[in-house]
Amino acid sequence: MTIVQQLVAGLGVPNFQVLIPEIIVLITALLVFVLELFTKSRILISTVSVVGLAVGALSILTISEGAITLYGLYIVDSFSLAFKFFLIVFTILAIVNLQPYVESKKTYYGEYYYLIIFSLLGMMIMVSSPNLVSFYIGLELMSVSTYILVGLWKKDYKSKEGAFKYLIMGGAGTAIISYAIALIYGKTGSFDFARIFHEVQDKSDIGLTVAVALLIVGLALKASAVPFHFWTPDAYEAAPTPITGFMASVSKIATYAVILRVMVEAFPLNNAIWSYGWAVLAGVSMVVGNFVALKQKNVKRMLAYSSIAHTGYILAALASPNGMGFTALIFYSLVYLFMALGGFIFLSAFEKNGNWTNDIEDFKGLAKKHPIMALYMLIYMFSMLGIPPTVGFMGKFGVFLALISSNVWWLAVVLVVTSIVSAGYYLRVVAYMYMYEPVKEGRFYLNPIEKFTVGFLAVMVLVIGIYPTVFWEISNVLTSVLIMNIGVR
Amino acid sequence: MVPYEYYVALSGLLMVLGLIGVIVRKNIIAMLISTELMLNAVNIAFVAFDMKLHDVVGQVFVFFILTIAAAEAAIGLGLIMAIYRMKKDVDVEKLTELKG
Amino acid sequence: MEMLATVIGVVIKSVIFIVGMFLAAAYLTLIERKFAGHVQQRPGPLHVGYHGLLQPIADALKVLTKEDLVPNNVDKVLFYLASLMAFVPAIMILAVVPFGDPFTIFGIEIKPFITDLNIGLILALAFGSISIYGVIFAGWASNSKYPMIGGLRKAAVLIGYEVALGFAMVGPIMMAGSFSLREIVQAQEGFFGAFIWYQPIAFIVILFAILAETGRTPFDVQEAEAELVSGYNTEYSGMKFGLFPLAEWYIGTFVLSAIAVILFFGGWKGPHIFGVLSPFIWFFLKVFMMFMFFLWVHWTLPRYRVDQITEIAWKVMLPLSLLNIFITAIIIIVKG
Amino acid sequence: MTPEFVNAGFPIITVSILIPLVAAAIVFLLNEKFAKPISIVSSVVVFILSSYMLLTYDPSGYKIQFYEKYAWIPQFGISYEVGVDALSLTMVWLTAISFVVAFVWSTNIEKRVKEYFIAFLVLEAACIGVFVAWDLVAFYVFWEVMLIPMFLIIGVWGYSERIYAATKFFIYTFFGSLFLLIGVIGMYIYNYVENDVLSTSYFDLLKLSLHYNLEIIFFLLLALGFAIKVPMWPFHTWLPAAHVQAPTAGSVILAAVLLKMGTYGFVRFNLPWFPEASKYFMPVMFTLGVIAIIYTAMMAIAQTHIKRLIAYSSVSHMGFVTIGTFALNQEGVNGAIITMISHGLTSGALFLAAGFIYERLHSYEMKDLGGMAKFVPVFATLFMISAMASAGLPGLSGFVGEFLALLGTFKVSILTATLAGLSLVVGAAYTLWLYKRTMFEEELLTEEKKEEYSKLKDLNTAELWSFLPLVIFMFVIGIYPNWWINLINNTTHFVLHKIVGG
Amino acid sequence: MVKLKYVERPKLSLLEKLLFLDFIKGLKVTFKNLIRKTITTKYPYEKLTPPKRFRGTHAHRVKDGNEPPSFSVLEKFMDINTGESRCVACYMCQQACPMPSLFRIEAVQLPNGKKKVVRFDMNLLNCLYCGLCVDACPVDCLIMTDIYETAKYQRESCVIHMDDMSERGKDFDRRRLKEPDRIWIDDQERIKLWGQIKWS
Amino acid sequence: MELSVVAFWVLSAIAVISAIGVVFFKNIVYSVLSLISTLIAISGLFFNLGAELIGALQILIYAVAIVVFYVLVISTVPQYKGEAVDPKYALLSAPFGFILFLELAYVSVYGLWASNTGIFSPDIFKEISNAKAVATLLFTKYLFPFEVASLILLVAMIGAILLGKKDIVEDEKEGGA
Repeated sequence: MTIVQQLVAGLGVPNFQVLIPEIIVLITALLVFVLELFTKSRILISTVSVVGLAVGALSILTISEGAITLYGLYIVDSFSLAFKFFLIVFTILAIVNLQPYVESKKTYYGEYYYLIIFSLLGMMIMVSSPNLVSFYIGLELMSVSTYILVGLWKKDYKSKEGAFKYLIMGGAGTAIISYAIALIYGKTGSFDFARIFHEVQDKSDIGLTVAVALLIVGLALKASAVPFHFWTPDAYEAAPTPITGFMASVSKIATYAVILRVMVEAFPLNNAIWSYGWAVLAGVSMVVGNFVALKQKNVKRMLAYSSIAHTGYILAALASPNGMGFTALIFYSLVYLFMALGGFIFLSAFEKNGNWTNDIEDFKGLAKKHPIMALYMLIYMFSMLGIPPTVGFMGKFGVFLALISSNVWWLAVVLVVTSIVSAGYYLRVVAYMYMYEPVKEGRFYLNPIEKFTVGFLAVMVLVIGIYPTVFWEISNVLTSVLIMNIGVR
Repeated sequence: MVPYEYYVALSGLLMVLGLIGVIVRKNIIAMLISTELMLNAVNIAFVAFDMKLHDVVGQVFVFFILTIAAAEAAIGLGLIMAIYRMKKDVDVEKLTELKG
Repeated sequence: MEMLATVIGVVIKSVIFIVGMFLAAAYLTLIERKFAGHVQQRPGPLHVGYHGLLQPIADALKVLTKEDLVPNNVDKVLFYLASLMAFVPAIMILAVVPFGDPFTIFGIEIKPFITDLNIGLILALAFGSISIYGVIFAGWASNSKYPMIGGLRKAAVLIGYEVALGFAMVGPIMMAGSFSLREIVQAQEGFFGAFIWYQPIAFIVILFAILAETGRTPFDVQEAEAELVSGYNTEYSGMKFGLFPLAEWYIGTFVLSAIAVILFFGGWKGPHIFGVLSPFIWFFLKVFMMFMFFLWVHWTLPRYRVDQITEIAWKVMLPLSLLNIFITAIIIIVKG
Repeated sequence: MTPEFVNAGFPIITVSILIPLVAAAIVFLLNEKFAKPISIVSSVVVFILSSYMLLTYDPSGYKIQFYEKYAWIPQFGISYEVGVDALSLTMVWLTAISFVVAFVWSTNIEKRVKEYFIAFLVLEAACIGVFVAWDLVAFYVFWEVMLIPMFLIIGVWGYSERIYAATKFFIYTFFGSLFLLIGVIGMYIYNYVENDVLSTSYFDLLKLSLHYNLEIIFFLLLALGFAIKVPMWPFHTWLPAAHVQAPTAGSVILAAVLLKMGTYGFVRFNLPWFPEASKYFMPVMFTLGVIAIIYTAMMAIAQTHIKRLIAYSSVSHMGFVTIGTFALNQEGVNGAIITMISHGLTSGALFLAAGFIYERLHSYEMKDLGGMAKFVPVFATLFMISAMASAGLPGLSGFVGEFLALLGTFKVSILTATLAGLSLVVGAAYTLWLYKRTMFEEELLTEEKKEEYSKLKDLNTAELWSFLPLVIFMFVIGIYPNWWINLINNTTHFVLHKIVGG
Repeated sequence: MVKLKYVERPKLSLLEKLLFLDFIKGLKVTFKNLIRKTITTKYPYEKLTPPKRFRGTHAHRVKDGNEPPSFSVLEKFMDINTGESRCVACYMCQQACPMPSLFRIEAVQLPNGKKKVVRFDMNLLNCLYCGLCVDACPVDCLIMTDIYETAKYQRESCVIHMDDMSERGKDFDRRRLKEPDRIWIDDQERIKLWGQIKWS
Repeated sequence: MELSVVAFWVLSAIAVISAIGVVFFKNIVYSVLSLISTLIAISGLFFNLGAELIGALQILIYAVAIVVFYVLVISTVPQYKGEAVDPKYALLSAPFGFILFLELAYVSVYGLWASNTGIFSPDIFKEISNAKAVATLLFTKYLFPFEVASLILLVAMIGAILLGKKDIVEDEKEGGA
């Protein structure tokens, strides 16, 4: 038996049953890709993508048993399934709002749809990777699609500039992650999380420390933590607003999930290295994100900085490398989806009207013109600020709990102080909406879909904020799944 | 035989050079080139470890890095062309429409 | 000591190969000129030596002794470097081309190749495509518009056909199961074992690709005299000028013909009617036939437009080669 | 000392929290003109419910009555746990009556009526929730929810510098409450580590015996949150701004209810949870309290803006509450609680008076006023009663509380009590001066002003009905305080049981 | 408006496309030419005689008795002996020439009243061999010969004089006068090489 | 001294010097030229290590396919006239980079790397070629990432075409200077 035969002998047919969601999403992407060549009907394209994704989301519910398939390169467990479900659902919400926006901005490309879906596919691969190879490849599929999405705005220079900055930083991040993977490979001789765990155990030497540090740097770059955040505001401002919403919510959450997965499944016993690293990054992110956001006059940019700050809040949970921290991270990231997407869709709904810009001045008196939409925005703002009964409070509460339970008092204090700073700019938006007279003339046309999306998300923010038990339960279960997965092959 | 560690050290040096390139260069094309340099450095490390480990998975990984380098280069150059068409310049200091 | 022997062996072989290649290239120019002359009912060179046999040497002397003009605003370093960059990779392909099986003479085993890498074909492809830089940089360094356009055209053509060439090579590789050129030759047994019978599509694609890569008519847009004076080498003169056609038209064509022969015509295989030397003779005969075929095509057809050429590359050749891979794969699976 | 839990047959507390919310939803859905009646009716219903509870409350022993508990976030041991003891109940009752007054007064509001009433209704629910919650997270949630409507009330319906004031109010309170949150979570985690009980219930945390240093840390964290809300002396600067800029009803609620939350927190949490720390911090609190009393009283004298004056007087009164609380004896705490009620009534009434003046004369500045008494006699009478109650005239509510608080303080620190007592004189001075500058000094009036004043209308029905309950209860408490003291005595005993024993 | 007429190229059939038949046809043509005999002459060693109507350097016919009738009229006023140039200095050639400075013609009146041409120089550096002067000549004097090697070492040498021209004229007439007027030196050979021209 | 040792030092010297050239050449064309040189040197290092397939692909894909696009873009973009590097960043990053390099070098030389965990010893490489070993893994176990990589390339191709297209920037007539 030659060595090649030995290698091939152990490999059977992969379990395609558990890959149904990915397959459906892939087919949807390709279908849209082909359809886009033949039809000019944008409604058709968006309908096909939404229906495809919806079927994909539903198909997740049919999977009852997890599996490790594709020869150990793909893990389907509750953790990945739950995240996939949320990712798909929120992608659908982003997609349905894309259509009116790009149409009014005259930047229509059918490519938007399948690029988003490809990006989604990358995230799905990323969150269900038990292996650095599939993690890397999924991360790249996501990033590459996103670079294009940012730059894809007809005749808009800013879009190109933002995309380029994003690309350069992202490229450097990719290189750093690759280097980290190389060092880990050299250290353990494997890409597999379980193998890495068995090889490393709690023995950490300088090589592993540097590898993990580089991995953290690279992932922080992708998750836009300070000091690697420079691309974020530019790319967010440059992209079409629903795409920004997609990036700020869906791709970020996927990144957090994969950060959690890598850190917990590959280096659970070396948490002394990474929890401290993430804690420092999170602290700096909170401080810089919030203080810079204070100065912004453009609400979209302000939300971008606020998302940096939220990266800080969410990653702060990793400073407490135990079940509580992971639960807090999962919970906060899941609920952050609602706030972030809602906020950006709100912007997009108004921005598509001719004389409206994202400038804070234009928010004056919005509550008089659109009391209900303004109320939704108020809910988002207070949620991001972390005021109960919105869900943002519950997220911060979990992070507080985790931090204090691990005695990371300094980070808790930083979180508190920066939260108070953040009140400065979130309240400004509310104040401009409610406490000034309108300056912009004319009526806004809001699409019913946009109204529905913003309203639905706002109501969800309130409902989950008041009754977060379900989401806490989900987070708890996911955490336990994650922890049970350690070292299992 | 040269110890494999030397190859890794070399890859570290190239990596640092690439990083410096990304930071200090003012020409946007050169920045993109520097990222390519970084990815290449990684390739050396992978192959060196691979040979040390008597494994070939590292070389398989190099394939993916090649793919991604190609993808990033293609998109980056497309963007550079677009930027150049609009701005008639490739100086990074002129890319200042997004600020704050 | 071992190392010294290896180095010396390689150096000697390299020198033989390079010098031989230079001479061969020089005489290939003569062959081409004769051929072109007769196609046009002219006799070609006649007077230097018997029927112009010394003409290449005279030409070489002329080129070497000519004044080497460097125009004013060129990028000097790149201007000099470009001609070398076009030439060296073309020669380097020879490193992986085997001319026969190893044989023993006077008790010394002689390998008629420099290296036998198991990825020889890829390396050949790689070196072949590096020469593109010579052309582009020549065009860029000249700081003049005709060379620039010529260089860009060449690049466009090369990119297109390099892909088709690479994919077309996959068919024979799949049949032989190796990248090594020697193993590919060994896989072709007998007259009907030659891969030309099984891979006609690949062969046609490769023919087109070689024509395009070496810049021969009908794909010689890079130096379309009517439009671009002389294309990318307009500003060159003297020896620097001489290197370009030498590399492209002669060494390039010759080496690629050799690879095509290895891939499709069984390389040096043939009836043993010339004794020890028969592999060489067969090989060079086949390569020569190939080369003559290219000359024949060159002096027959008119030139395509550059957009037509790239269109053929991407819309015809690439799908054809992919189709070929597909068919080959199916046949291999069916045959088991 | 373990409390008894008397479960409610009918979830009366939950209902009284839900009624305003449901009313808010109805207002949101219906036309603008239904907003006022629905709000008033709902607040009256809540008032009736709270009065019912007050009357049926069993003051013997320490019982948590009308108790309800449902699991909320079981993963963290967080539950929805409400119930009342006497302290809570008085506060709920005060809230209910204040909101009735505020709604009745607000019938003349015209700007963005729907939003106005929705904000107030949500505020009412949150305020009641704060006082009845026995689960710390629930308490915190209500505590924070209250910020949103209050922020909007000040910011949207306030006066010229409303946005600055609203933001300042919000950020100050938010700042304090986040430290409160850290403290609560710290307690919770510590409890989990010590006793292996995952619970945020008040009584579970009460069982915790903390190390002295930890106790001090947690005391400080919680005290910061409460002190800002009270507001105690160095943190009081948001209050004048907020009071001045808020609309009249907003000021009433702010003074009558929101300020009580801080002192409520001190009494409810700091004293029972951190007895040692409370003792330790007693001098500090006394100092701060005395400074608050004297300094702000002085500040009040210097004011020419009547709302600002009343605001400073509030700070001064809350100083009495502080020292009464930290006297750490029965009399002191009783006095503090009675002062809280009384201050709720009097300051509410005073702000209503200020609102009345502004509505009639469109000015808060004393130099524009004077000599009104002759033209608006009914108002002048009611204003006089309120002012006297505020100044601490015996027979009115203010006197009882302050007297008891001083009595308690005397037992502990004569110096503090003396200083605080002396400042009563200053208090009387500014109150009387306020009354004199606005109502009397007829001789300073010009002819045009007289003519203008002669057209003034006295209190209309709504205004009268918003004044009357406050004034009535000032008399009730002032004349027969024993009922209240009996009501709260056992609760006070419970609050102090770790400090004084038993 | 001009209506353009497009002539469609004949479409190739599928078979032709697949087998590159047109391409092979082209190769066939080339190959046929390849094996043909070359038609090149090795010039300095082999020289072709141009056809009679070739327009080479100019020459003068001499008076030899074959003159046209016009000459006999003019002859009376001219002093021309047999064997001398027929030129009557009428300046017609100069008039016809697109490059008038090419000619330098001088004539004198002899004491006997007759006219004598003393100078007939042509600067061939200026000549473009159009042959108009030859057409203009009334006495059939100026002709063009089959001499095509006009290269000289000095510029002065390019000016030809009357005597040389007379000599050349004599020589040309001697060689070619009797020759029939043909397109090529040997039509049979041309037909063999280039094929019969079919006049439609 | 063995041949491979000499080769290592020579090739790495070339690689490093050219990499420095990539970073510090003012003329972007020279930068690209240096990049090509670096890439070829790196490919030589791969051959030296025994990874022939990667070495050849390094030249074929990297040095040719990718860099050609750079060259084409540089040819269409006129020569850049500004400074090569930002002096303040350069001053800052030189010591920083040096320290980083020292650290990485220390790590790579003194790190406890695993060795000989796999089954592909040099003998086996001789038996089945390097290409075969890599291909076997690539097309069996790692087929899934390989397919995803093809998706990445598809996306990148679409993106490059879309972004480079003319109608995505303003029309030449309108915006022309």
